[in-house]
Amino acid sequence: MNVIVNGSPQELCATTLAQALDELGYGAATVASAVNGRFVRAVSRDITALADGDAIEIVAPMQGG
Amino acid sequence: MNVIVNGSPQELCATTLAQALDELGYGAATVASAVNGRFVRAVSRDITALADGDAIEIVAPMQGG
Amino acid sequence: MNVIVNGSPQELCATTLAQALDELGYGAATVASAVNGRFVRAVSRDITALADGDAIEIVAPMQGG
Amino acid sequence: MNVIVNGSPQELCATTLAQALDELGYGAATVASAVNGRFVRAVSRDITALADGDAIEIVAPMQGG
Amino acid sequence: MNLYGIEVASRLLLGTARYPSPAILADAVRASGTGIVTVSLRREAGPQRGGQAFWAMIRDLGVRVLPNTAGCHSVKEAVTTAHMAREVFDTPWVKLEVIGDADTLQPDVFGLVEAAAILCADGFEVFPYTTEDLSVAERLVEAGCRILMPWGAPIGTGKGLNNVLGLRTLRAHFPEVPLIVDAGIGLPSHAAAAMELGYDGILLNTAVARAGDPIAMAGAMATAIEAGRAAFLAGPMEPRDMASPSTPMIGQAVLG
Amino acid sequence: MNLYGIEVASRLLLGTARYPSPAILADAVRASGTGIVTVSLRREAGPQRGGQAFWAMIRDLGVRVLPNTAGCHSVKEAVTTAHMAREVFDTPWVKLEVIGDADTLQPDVFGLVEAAAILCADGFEVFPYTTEDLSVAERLVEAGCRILMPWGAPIGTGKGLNNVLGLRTLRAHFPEVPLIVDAGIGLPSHAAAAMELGYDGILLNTAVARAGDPIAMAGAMATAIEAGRAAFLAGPMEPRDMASPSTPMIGQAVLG
Amino acid sequence: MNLYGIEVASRLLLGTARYPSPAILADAVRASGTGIVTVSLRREAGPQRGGQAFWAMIRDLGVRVLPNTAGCHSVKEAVTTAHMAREVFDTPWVKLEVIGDADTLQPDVFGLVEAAAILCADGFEVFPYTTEDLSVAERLVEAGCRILMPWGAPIGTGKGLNNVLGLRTLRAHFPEVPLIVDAGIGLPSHAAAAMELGYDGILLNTAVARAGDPIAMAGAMATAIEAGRAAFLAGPMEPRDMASPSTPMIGQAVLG
Amino acid sequence: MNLYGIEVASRLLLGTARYPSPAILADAVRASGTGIVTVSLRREAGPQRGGQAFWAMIRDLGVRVLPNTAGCHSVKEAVTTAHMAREVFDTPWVKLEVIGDADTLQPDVFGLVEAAAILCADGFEVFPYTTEDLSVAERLVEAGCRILMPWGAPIGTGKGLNNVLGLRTLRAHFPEVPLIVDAGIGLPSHAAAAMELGYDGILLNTAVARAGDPIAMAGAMATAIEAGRAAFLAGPMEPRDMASPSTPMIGQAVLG
Repeated sequence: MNVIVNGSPQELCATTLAQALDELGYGAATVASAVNGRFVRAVSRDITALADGDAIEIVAPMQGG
Repeated sequence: MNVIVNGSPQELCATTLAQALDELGYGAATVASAVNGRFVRAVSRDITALADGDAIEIVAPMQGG
Repeated sequence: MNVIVNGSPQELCATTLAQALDELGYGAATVASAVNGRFVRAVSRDITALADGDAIEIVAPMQGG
Repeated sequence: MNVIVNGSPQELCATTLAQALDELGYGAATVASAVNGRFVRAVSRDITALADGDAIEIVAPMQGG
Repeated sequence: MNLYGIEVASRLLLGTARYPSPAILADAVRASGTGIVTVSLRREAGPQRGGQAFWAMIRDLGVRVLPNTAGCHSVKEAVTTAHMAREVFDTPWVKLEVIGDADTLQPDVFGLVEAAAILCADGFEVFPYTTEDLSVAERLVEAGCRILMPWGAPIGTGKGLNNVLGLRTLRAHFPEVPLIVDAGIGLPSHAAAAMELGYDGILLNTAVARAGDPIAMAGAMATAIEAGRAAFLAGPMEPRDMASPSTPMIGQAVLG
Repeated sequence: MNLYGIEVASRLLLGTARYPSPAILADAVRASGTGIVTVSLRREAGPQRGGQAFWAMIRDLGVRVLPNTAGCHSVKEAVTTAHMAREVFDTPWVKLEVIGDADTLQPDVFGLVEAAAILCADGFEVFPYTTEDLSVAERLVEAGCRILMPWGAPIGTGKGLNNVLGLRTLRAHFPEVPLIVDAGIGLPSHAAAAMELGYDGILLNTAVARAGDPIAMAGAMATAIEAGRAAFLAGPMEPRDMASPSTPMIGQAVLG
Repeated sequence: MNLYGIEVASRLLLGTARYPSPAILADAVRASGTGIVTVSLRREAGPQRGGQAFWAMIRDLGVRVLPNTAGCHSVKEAVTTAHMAREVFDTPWVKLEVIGDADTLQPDVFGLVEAAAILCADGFEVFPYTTEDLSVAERLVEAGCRILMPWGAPIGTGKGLNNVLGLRTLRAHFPEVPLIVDAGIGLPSHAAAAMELGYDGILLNTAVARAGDPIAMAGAMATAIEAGRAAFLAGPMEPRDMASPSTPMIGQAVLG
Repeated sequence: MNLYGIEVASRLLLGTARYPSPAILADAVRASGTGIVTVSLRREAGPQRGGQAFWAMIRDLGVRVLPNTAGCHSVKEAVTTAHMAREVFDTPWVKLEVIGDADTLQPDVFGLVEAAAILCADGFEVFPYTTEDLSVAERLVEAGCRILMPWGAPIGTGKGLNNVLGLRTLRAHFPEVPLIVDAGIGLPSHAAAAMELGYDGILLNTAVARAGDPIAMAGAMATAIEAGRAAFLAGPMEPRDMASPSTPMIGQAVLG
């Protein structure tokens, strides 16, 4: 499946958001994620199916003012 | 009929706003008027019936900053 | 002898500044003194003769900014 | 005679300040002059003898704030 | 400057309240050279019918009037007052005030934007009394306002330009919208300073009306506004931290 | 205002340095309406004799000249320069500058008072370029100065009035002495503000000469000075902390 | 001070961005004595997983985190970011920024109020980054905000308190709501001045992170905030226009 | 800092006048952590011998005293007072005040320099109360002063730093001379601001003595002075006109 991860096109085997995060190596990381601009709670990642062309955002803690 | 004119109770014979303005001596004056907080155009004063207890506001040009 | 002490006329028996200070009760006090606008060191009080009409200033530590 | 005119060494035939100004072309100009840091009034230029090494300043109106 | 299609010669807009007498008001208006005065609507009262006499005097002055909605704290009051003013003064212009706080007389920026949208949609030409806030200004322009009138300082304080940085930013952000400082001006130097920032005009009242000599002060304000405008167009020098001699240093005689 | 017995119509004194061209200087002087320009003395140099042409131009303008002692750091230099200026410009007037620090061009107040005393005793009419310091001002007046010219800000900075409290105090302390702010003015609003404090006049140079359009700025400065003076005479309102409605609150309709 | 039921010892909230290194950030946080640091969410990138390391470091510091919505220009972005932050940082706190203008980074006050209402209704404890505008502040409080964070000056400028009158008015209007100056502080004297106005706390970042020695500056800011708070509680003298001798005049010797 | 060879831990010098009671004065001195207090000489009066009790109390505090010549308007008075103070307080230190104007209590800079020269020649270690004037400061240093104490604002006004530009210039001009702001400080933020300019210390009195709680204010001032000093050493950020995000913009998620 071709998706956009943090703005870059990427080809993934995953069919759910949870699988995608695993496949991208965020399995254990402290991140939040959104699909097509909608926040997806961590508990819902398993049941969030991905479709071709979906835009996934994965964010992590960062410096802020 | 008992109405409130500019905040003061008053007894009038008038049954329309136009008559009321005449009766109060504003026939020829440059004023605007409202009944119960709603602006009534000059052209509609004739057809604006008054009811007991109506609040009439009559305003005129005044100093302003 | 009639002298002016801190602006007030006073009659003293003293003939030297040292005696005057004693007579006024400043014997042991921490004060500095001037006669007719001139500072007199403590060591010179004994040899400072007073004349009728002399103006003596006696100052002590006080609050200051 | 060798003099300094406005900071530059110069050789002049003049023996008075008046002659010097003439020789330098300031005969009719609106200028004031000083010799060795001392102002010389215009009326005294004739009687102001120059000596070798004298420093002459010649100033004219200029922009100012 | 051009205000809703009307070319206006004077950049001063003058309030008509708080003068010692109607005669002094009239003379102050004339001395100011203004083409626009602000007026309000209040209950006509008493047998003297003061409003009629006031209105007759204003008409004699031959100036445009800009009716305000002073004292309105709600959108409904402001909109109704604007309608009454349009009828009485026969003008689409309205100086829109929706007051948010009785102590500072600062605009309620939410009510202001809402009322501006209603009135613009209804054909009014709105002069909004606002703050220097950019995000409010943008909404007012979106609502249809073609003029913005930020405060200099709270009404009647005479404190001048309380937030120069904010006013400068507003000017930079809206290079094409006529900007008029409304309220807070106390001295001609304040008015000139606003014009030097590139503002298009000044609306003031108390500083003239409450001066010892309102007529002379009206003239002084007009003059200062012209000076500030001319300076803006002339391109002022940049201020610098270090001193710099005006008289040239070169050619200085050695007299030491 | 009256300066050493001469009644002067314009309250602006204009410097003649740093203009883009002599023609622009001449036009700026005319546009300013000034009656007094400052000039200096420098070494006459080159075959072009620039000083003679400058002087001819100034004379054609029909204004009084106020020669300065700019650049002098010692009493001797300043006094000698004053004497040369008196001869060249045929005037007892001298703008006395004794500079104490090359970075700020601030007066050396000790040298200033000393030179002022010498020159006043010698019949000069001294315009001392000074600070807002009261104790210096008193010595200058004792020395014979009948005018004081405190700086607004360091020369050429265009920062305006750097110490308003000090300038106000000086004015209060010398109600009868003509006080002219000399140096630091960058904008018409600065000049107006000084006049609003009750100052009698303004001497400026760089703000006009270095403006994008010096001629227009000269006019703007003159206008602002008039506005500030008129405001001072008219009696400005007192600034207040709390807002105060200009439009009357009484008689407001209830439309809520 | 009490922030949403949490008693906080230090009145300084510190940002975590723009430090020379993570080690210096950590030392600055310790030196500041703060109990609350602001953080953001950004795309996790690269094999280094910088966000994870940053987060581990912050957790080690033992301070609360206040996640921000920096960079969000729309209500939707801000609300979504707040939700993500709540999950990641496991806190209902959010510093709500809805930016209205890229040049000044001033809040879009309309978007801010709208987002605040949505988030408060959803259980968030909102720290709104706002202006000194009273009418906006009132809407924020109505929306459920129990803290207000007006700017001192635009973010990152270090200009201090740009509108003291406005900040003072806000304090007077909301005597009970914790008010924290957020943005614009450049120096300890700025922070102290805000506290002297009666503000409850200060949120700053750039002034510490971009100081020559961020760790020392963090301490200086903390100290100044304590000093300002203590002064507010101690009741400062009233400033006066006239001088007044501190040393008593009575009893002065006559030595002249 | 080092004052005439004495290393001083606290950068605060505290006046002893105008406190509600001697006990509060004593506690304020302790709370301030100061090592130096100013005192004066006045006529000893009454049977109570107030001066002796005051002096006993000061000695118990274990601090150095800096006697002043407050109230002296002539060189002779000041010099005589200094001599009396040297005898009574057994110290070569003297805070030299020669007052030029009763309204502003500004120094008479001429009398000041003259008295300083006399006293320095006679072995005194002079702390001159002066203005920010460079040319005066140079004469004081030439006269033998190894410390300069410019005013912040007129004594007792609490207005803070009235002429920041002048104070900054003085600091730049005398990088090696200890500079202490003396007079005018009203708030901790004022004291911090002076220290941020690189000043070495602060002398104040009224702001503490006339605070609602002088003891707490003494502590607040001491703290603020430390904060300002630390900030100066840490190297503050440069203020900027444009806003600049603290939170990084790179990596922002697209959620719009």
